[in-house]
Amino acid sequence: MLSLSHFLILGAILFAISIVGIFLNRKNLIVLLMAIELMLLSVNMNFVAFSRYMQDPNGQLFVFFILAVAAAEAAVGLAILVLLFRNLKTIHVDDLDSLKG
Amino acid sequence: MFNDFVAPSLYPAAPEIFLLFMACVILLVDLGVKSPRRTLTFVLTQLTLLGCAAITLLTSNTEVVYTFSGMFVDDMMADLLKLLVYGAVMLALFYSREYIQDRQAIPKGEYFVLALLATLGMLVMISANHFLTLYLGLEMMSLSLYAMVALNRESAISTEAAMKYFILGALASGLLLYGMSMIYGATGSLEITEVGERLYTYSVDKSVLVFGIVFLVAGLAFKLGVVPFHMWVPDVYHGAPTSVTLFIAAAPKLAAFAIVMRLLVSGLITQAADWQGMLIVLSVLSMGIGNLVAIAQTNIKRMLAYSAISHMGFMLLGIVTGVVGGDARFALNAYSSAMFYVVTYVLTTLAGFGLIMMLTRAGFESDELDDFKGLNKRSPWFAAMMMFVMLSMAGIPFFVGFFAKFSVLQAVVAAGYYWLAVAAVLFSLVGAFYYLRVVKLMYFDEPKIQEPIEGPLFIKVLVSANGLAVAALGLFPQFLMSLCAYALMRSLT
Amino acid sequence: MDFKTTVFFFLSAILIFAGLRVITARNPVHAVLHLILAFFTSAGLWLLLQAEFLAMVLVMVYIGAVMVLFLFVVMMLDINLDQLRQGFWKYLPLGAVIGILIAIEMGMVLGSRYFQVLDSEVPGVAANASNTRELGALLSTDYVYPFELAAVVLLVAIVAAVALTFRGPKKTRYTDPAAQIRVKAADRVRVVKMPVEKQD
Amino acid sequence: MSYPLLSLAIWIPIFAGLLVLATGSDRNAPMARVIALCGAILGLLVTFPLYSGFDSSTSAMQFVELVPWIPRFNINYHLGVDGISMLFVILNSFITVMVVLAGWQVVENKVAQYNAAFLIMSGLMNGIFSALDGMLFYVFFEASLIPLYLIIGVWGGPNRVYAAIKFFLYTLLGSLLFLVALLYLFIQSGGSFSILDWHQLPIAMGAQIWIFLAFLIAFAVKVPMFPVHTWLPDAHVEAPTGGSVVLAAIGLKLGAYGFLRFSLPIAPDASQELAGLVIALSLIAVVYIGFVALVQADMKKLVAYSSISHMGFVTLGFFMFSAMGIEGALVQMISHGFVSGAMFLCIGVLYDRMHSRQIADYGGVVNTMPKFAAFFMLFAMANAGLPATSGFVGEFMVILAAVKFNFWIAFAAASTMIVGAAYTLWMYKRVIFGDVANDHVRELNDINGREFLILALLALCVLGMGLYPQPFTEVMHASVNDLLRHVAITKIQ
Amino acid sequence: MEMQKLYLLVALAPLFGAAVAGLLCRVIPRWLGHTVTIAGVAVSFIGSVLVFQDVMAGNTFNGPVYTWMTTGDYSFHVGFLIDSLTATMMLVVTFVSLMVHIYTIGYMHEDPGYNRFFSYISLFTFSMLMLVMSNNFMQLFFGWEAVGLVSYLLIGFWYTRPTAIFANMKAFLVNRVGDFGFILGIGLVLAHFGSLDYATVFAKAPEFANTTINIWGAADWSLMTVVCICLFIGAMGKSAQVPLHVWLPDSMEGPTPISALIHAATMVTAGIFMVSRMSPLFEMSTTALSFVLVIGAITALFMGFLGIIQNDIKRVVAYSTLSQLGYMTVALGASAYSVAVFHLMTHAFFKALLFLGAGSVIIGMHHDQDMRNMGGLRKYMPITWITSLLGSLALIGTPFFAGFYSKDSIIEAVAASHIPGAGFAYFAVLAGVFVTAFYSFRMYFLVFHGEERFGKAHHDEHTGDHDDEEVSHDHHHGLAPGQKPHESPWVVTLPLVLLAIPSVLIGYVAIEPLLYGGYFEGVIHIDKVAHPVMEELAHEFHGPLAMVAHAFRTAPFWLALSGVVVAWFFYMKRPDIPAAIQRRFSGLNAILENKYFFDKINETVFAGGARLLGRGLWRGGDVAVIDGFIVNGSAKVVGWMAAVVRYFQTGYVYHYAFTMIIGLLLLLTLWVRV
Repeated sequence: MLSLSHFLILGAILFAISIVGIFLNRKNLIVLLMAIELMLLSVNMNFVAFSRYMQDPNGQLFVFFILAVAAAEAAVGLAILVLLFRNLKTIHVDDLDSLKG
Repeated sequence: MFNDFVAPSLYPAAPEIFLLFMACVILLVDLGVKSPRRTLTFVLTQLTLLGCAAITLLTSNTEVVYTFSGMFVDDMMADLLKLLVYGAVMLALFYSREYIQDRQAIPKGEYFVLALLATLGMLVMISANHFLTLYLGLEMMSLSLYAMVALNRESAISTEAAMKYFILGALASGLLLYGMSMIYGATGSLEITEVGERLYTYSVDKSVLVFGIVFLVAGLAFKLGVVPFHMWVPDVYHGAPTSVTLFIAAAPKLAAFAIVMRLLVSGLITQAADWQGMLIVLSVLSMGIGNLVAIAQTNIKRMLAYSAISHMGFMLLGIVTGVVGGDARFALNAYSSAMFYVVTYVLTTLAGFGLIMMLTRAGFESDELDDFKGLNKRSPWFAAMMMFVMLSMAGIPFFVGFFAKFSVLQAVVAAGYYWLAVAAVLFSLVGAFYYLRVVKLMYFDEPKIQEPIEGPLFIKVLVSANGLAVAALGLFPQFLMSLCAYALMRSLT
Repeated sequence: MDFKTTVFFFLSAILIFAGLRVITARNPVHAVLHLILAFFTSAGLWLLLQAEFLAMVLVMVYIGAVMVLFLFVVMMLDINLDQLRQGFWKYLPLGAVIGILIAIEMGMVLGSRYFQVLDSEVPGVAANASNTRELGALLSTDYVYPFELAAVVLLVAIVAAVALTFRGPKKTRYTDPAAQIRVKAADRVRVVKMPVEKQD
Repeated sequence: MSYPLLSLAIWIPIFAGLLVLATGSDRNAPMARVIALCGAILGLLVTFPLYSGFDSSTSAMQFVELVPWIPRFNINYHLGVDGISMLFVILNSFITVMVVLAGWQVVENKVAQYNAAFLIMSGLMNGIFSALDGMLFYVFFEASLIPLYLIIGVWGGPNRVYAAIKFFLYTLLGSLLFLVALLYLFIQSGGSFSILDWHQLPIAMGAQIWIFLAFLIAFAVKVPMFPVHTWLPDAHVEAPTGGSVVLAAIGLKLGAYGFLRFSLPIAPDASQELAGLVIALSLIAVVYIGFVALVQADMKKLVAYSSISHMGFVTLGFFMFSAMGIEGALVQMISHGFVSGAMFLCIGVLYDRMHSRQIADYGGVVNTMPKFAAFFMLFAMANAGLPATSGFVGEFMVILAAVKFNFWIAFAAASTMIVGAAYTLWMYKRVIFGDVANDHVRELNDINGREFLILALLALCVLGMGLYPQPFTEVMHASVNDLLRHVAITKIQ
Repeated sequence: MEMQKLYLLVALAPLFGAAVAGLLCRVIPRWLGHTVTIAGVAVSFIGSVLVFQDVMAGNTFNGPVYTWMTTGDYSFHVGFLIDSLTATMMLVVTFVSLMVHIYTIGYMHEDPGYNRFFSYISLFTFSMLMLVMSNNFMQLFFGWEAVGLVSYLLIGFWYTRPTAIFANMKAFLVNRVGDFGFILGIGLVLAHFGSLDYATVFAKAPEFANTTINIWGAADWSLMTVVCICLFIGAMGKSAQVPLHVWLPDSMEGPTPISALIHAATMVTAGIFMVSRMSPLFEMSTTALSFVLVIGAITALFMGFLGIIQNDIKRVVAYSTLSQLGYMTVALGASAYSVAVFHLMTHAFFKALLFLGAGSVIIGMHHDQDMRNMGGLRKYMPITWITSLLGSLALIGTPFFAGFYSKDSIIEAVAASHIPGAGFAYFAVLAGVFVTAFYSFRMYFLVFHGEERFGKAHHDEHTGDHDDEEVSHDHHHGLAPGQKPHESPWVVTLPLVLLAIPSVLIGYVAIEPLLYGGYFEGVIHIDKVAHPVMEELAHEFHGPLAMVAHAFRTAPFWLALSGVVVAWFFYMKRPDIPAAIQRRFSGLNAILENKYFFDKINETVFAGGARLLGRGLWRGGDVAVIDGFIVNGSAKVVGWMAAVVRYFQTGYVYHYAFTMIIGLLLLLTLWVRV
């Protein structure tokens, strides 16, 4: 029987995957951005599930906005990425280490 | 479905509306401005903020007003914080003017527009009474800031800083959203005040709630820049163009304070025992690590970043002492002290970065600590101003930073957290060391360069006024203190 | 296990697999494609939850716009694929442990719990009820403010993206007075020292 | 009361200092000096009515001024003096005049800032002695660190940075814990910062102990007591003459004064309980430091250690809880103000000529500077506690009180008669007596009129107080007796 | 004139002189300097005579001048107690001081510090008068320290001489050791009696006869014993009793007039005066008296021995002074306070005379003080010779001379005393008679008789008694070859003559009234039951003449005579014998030449030990532990931690994210309860 927890745990797993992704990926910034998308997906999963189970459309609307914002975010992120590539000629995560300490 | 809908009152949101309208106007006007100084854009921007301030003042009333189906709240706290945000942004832009002028890579028009949009984001955050508006405001501000950090397009470190800021910021947003989803799941509501009421009225699954709170706190902690969610702060402060650092260091703290208040106090006050505990850990860690690592810095922007971390940690002390053993008697005192702390911190940090920017020249960043060597010889007046700032940050009387620390500490002591107070003062002792080192560099060392400080008189006056305000508020803190207390009292009932 | 549950597990499995591939793929293009797959399956799951509108939006907005943008950027930037996996295996154990820890911790909270609302089946929805209509109504009434804000956020994204990446018309030549003032003699004139030639 | 004398005593020097800062530069240094001197003298003159108008029959606070300062926290601008504090206000104002005079020709670098720092510090210190509000006290207490930090750091010796920062952090450490204790009292007393209210506040034993310890750390650092004394020799050695004078003459008194104003009356039971600890530390200071002073090769360090030893007498006197002990300690404080100030001035006179403070660099100074040698002899003898000089009176009283208290404590304390004489005279012998040691000494000029005036004034004070201390002690009686009565009554309820 | 004003005048007149001469020492001419100071002291002397007459007429005074300070329940006054003891001391002090003032005109006339010197000795006179006129312990202590200060200044008068400035510091510090005990004694008095006024304390003293206090361990000590011993430690310092005597021989580095005034006649007797003044207290503790007696006896005998081997003329007199102070102390210990005061007085005259005589010789010898360079001076300096002879005779106790009466009385008193230690003391004082006579006449013969050794090459002054100090040659130039000494000017000889008169006569005149005539009635208290010494003495006393007659039948006379004879034999008849003895008993000689190693012990154990301790505490305690370990150590730890934490800020974004995740996990683990 399909319960709310199924969806929530699925969200949690996605969340965990995205976190592992952010940690594991040391080479490609784009993958980092994608991991973040994955994380948002897990959040969305939660909201939709809650919304449905509570019969409350607000959650779904929230998801709608998250999607909108995520798109904006992706745009800005990719813009920065492009700029970075222009300046550094690389998008390796490891190369972003001139600021430290 | 539509029957019960009444058109929302736009009146409380007038400043935001005006700001958005003007932002769009400026965006368009800027297209026509050919002058590289973009004086028109600049003036319009400042006028916009001034107009917002006027509107906020005019529309301010002592009642708490909700609009947009309860998504927007306008109370005294919001009004006060908004006014301060306008002030902080105006000052930051004034200080930035020459700096960005000297840096060709920065697109001037977009700079001002993004600043305005970030300001709008802050206003939305301040007035948010709904998870969604809060999130949208946050993103509006954050996205603008990410862009602003990278705005010096030719600077590799700026871009690097922006990238890091973006990735970590997005991660933090994710955490915050995850937390919101859990709270939503636990309470069934997304409206903050309603969440509070539901928690008050119904019994709610504790562990899911706390689970959500953890994520919420993590997200907020990132925005405040407290340990261990602080890692972006030094890099961003350091990498961003100084004018943007100034911008990030000042007004967003006010907005961050506002969302902490909205989320944790307005929404989750019943769970205070949980989030207070978390914040205590974060606060102590922040004060410790912030102050410690600041000692080892050679770049003043970086140093101030760590200093900011420790200050935010200290500010949290005010927030964690609001509810003691379920007794919210001290809440007003505690929160208003935290608010006072943030406000004074913003004021001080503005003066500090303003001074740093006065020292920069075209093609020369004056952000190493060694650049401050012998400042007293070059300009006793500005050395004194910088000293005011440093001593204020160190919490030495008669500067406003002392009273900020004082008011927070008294809240901590009132709440009975004596060990916390002792830890706080010990960490500020460590902190005093690096602030003093700046004073030492300015006063005790010989200058590397002899040039006097140059800059438009107006800016000099402004920086001086800012520095003197740090001292004057230290002599007469009563007004601001009671203003914060009053605003919170009218808002938190 | 009823049909819905079977579908759920099927889609979940794909989703998780796709998610893992996103973060482990050697080639970023593959990662993007797996992400698209993940979104697709998610959309399927949402349909299972009778959130048709969002499922549509996800496919159209996300896959149609955002993912394409990603793909575009990935392809635009010239990435050296060989180095992408360096250090991956080294950090995998730690990453995996952290990930599993988080998953377990979250799962323990979320799995063992029955929320006040729920349990059992997805609540039934009246046949004539339209998810889209419901959301649309809200969006244009209660959510008018966030709606505007979302628009502003997108505006921000546009301004930001343009400000960051637009390099201006290539051919414009205008003199920067500031640059002219700042210029020093040393930049313009190079004094070359020449050895005096011997004159016989 | 017609004039706010205490306010005048505080603010005249401060405003004079600001005036000096505003008008002075190194180009017109004489003007800065004259303004500074006028300010200092005016500041001194307004303190005279404090003595002449003092009613020595009462222990109540006199010349009281009470204006709300920060009503939000019930902090008042509450001034007043009693028999304990009144003399210190005068002493401080007097020393300021001396210091301004002492730096007259010597300081040529940043004259205005130098004089301003001293004047401002003078005002702040007057504030410390006359504050009746805990927070006001604290604010003055901490703020007075800043000028001295700058004085040491800017005009100090080669290792000045280390010394200045050590000084600042050491004292800040103490005062921060003090702040926590003040806040505790504020909360416990139901929101009052009035020191006089706190005197009446019942506190449980455990809390008293903690409060006492917090006070102890703050004041022990300032006094300084063993083992937190090591900042003092460094600070003294590196400070310019004026800085050493003020530090020794007034700075050290702040801590001791704090014991009387805070520790004893607020935590009387804890004071009784922990008196043994304080006495033990005091005796260590007297004996241990005496021996350490014996082997110093640097004159200033020697006098600095001797100051620690003498201040050991002060704390010893306080914690025997007898009128003679406390009054003796107070007399010792005032006397030490004159004597140590004079000693540092004497060393300064030599340093100005030879630019060395090493004893080994001198010898036979009397041959070339007989007048100076005579003054130095007088002050050295006073430092060694010779009767008919002020140095004797306090020592005598404390030893007598100690004999009554416990013979062996007196025995240990009285050993300073030997050791104190030994280090002082040995230094005197090596510096002043003997044949002219080297060509530098041969070329020395005797003191000029200005130096003569300073030393003569101090000599008059030293002798006058030694021959007729009654005017000094008679004003203390009522207050000291009241204090003792207070200490005798338990506050545990 | 009102007597109280006179008292003030007596005290302040020298102070005025001192102030004028001292503050204006570079301004005023020499004649004005000595005139004003001598006038001051003369006024003081005349006043003292008047006061003495007044006291003789039965008028005593005890009252405050002003309240010095009040504190708690106590008040301290500056005040005068004028009684017979005070009056006697005033007379002695002002008379000897006047003589020394006059003498100084001659002695110091070449010295650049002329006015300064006069200022000092006048200041000394003032201080001494304050000491003796005091009616309370505090003022006593004032005077006590003030004379110490002037002594310090005067010993170091020639401040360029390393020996002088070493000696004066030593003098001050050793005196401080005494004062240390003294002030504890005063403290005990105040603590138990509640006042420092003599009258009050003495009146209350009997109440505390059986009071005990716990000082150390389980044993309770009699309060009076502790008080008296503490006070006496003060006296030991000032009156140079073993082991605090070490400063006095070195103090001879000062100009001779002050050796006469301060280090012979007046200041060093302050201890004797003080104990006499405190007789009501000392009488209550036989233990303390025994202590006094034994210390005095040791000093009397062993310091005399040292006089034998000295070659410096002043040092001989100095050791003689030590020995005589021992006699006085013995008298105190035997409860014969009046005898002690009596000897104090006679000693003041003849010892001042001897010193001034020695000074006159030194002038004649052009500041050569080594007796081995003298001899046969009788011809050249007749007045000095005859007065010195009279002084020596008085010193050794020749019948009829002043010293005889006082010294014999002491010996008798000791003989009559039965307190513990009296037997040893009796032996010591008897033996001391011989020793005194021996070294006195050794000096006398070496200086005034025999071969004329001056004008020759100097002895090597770096051998023998100058082991611990470097002799500066500035003031020791001596006579040039062929040059003859000549008699000193009248300002030098007049005081000699004037001092010789009382040295001869005062004993005969004063013994009866002073010791047996109730002169000190009500001033010196004696517990007649416990210490009946004076009773017995009075019983045996039948007038000064009878005493002389009796003397020829007693040991002291014959011992003195044999001392003189032996001295004559050794130094006139067979000058080779002393050298032979020196060789024969080289070990003993070494002990004597090293002055029983007191200086060595002080130098190494106390001075060296203190420096070692100081250095150890400083380097080990302050620098290493507190500063190095705790202060800088914690700074280092903070710095190290900063570096470590900073190291975690790697710059890698995945580390940053990782940190955030760890933080999240931490919060989850800590707060989420399933």
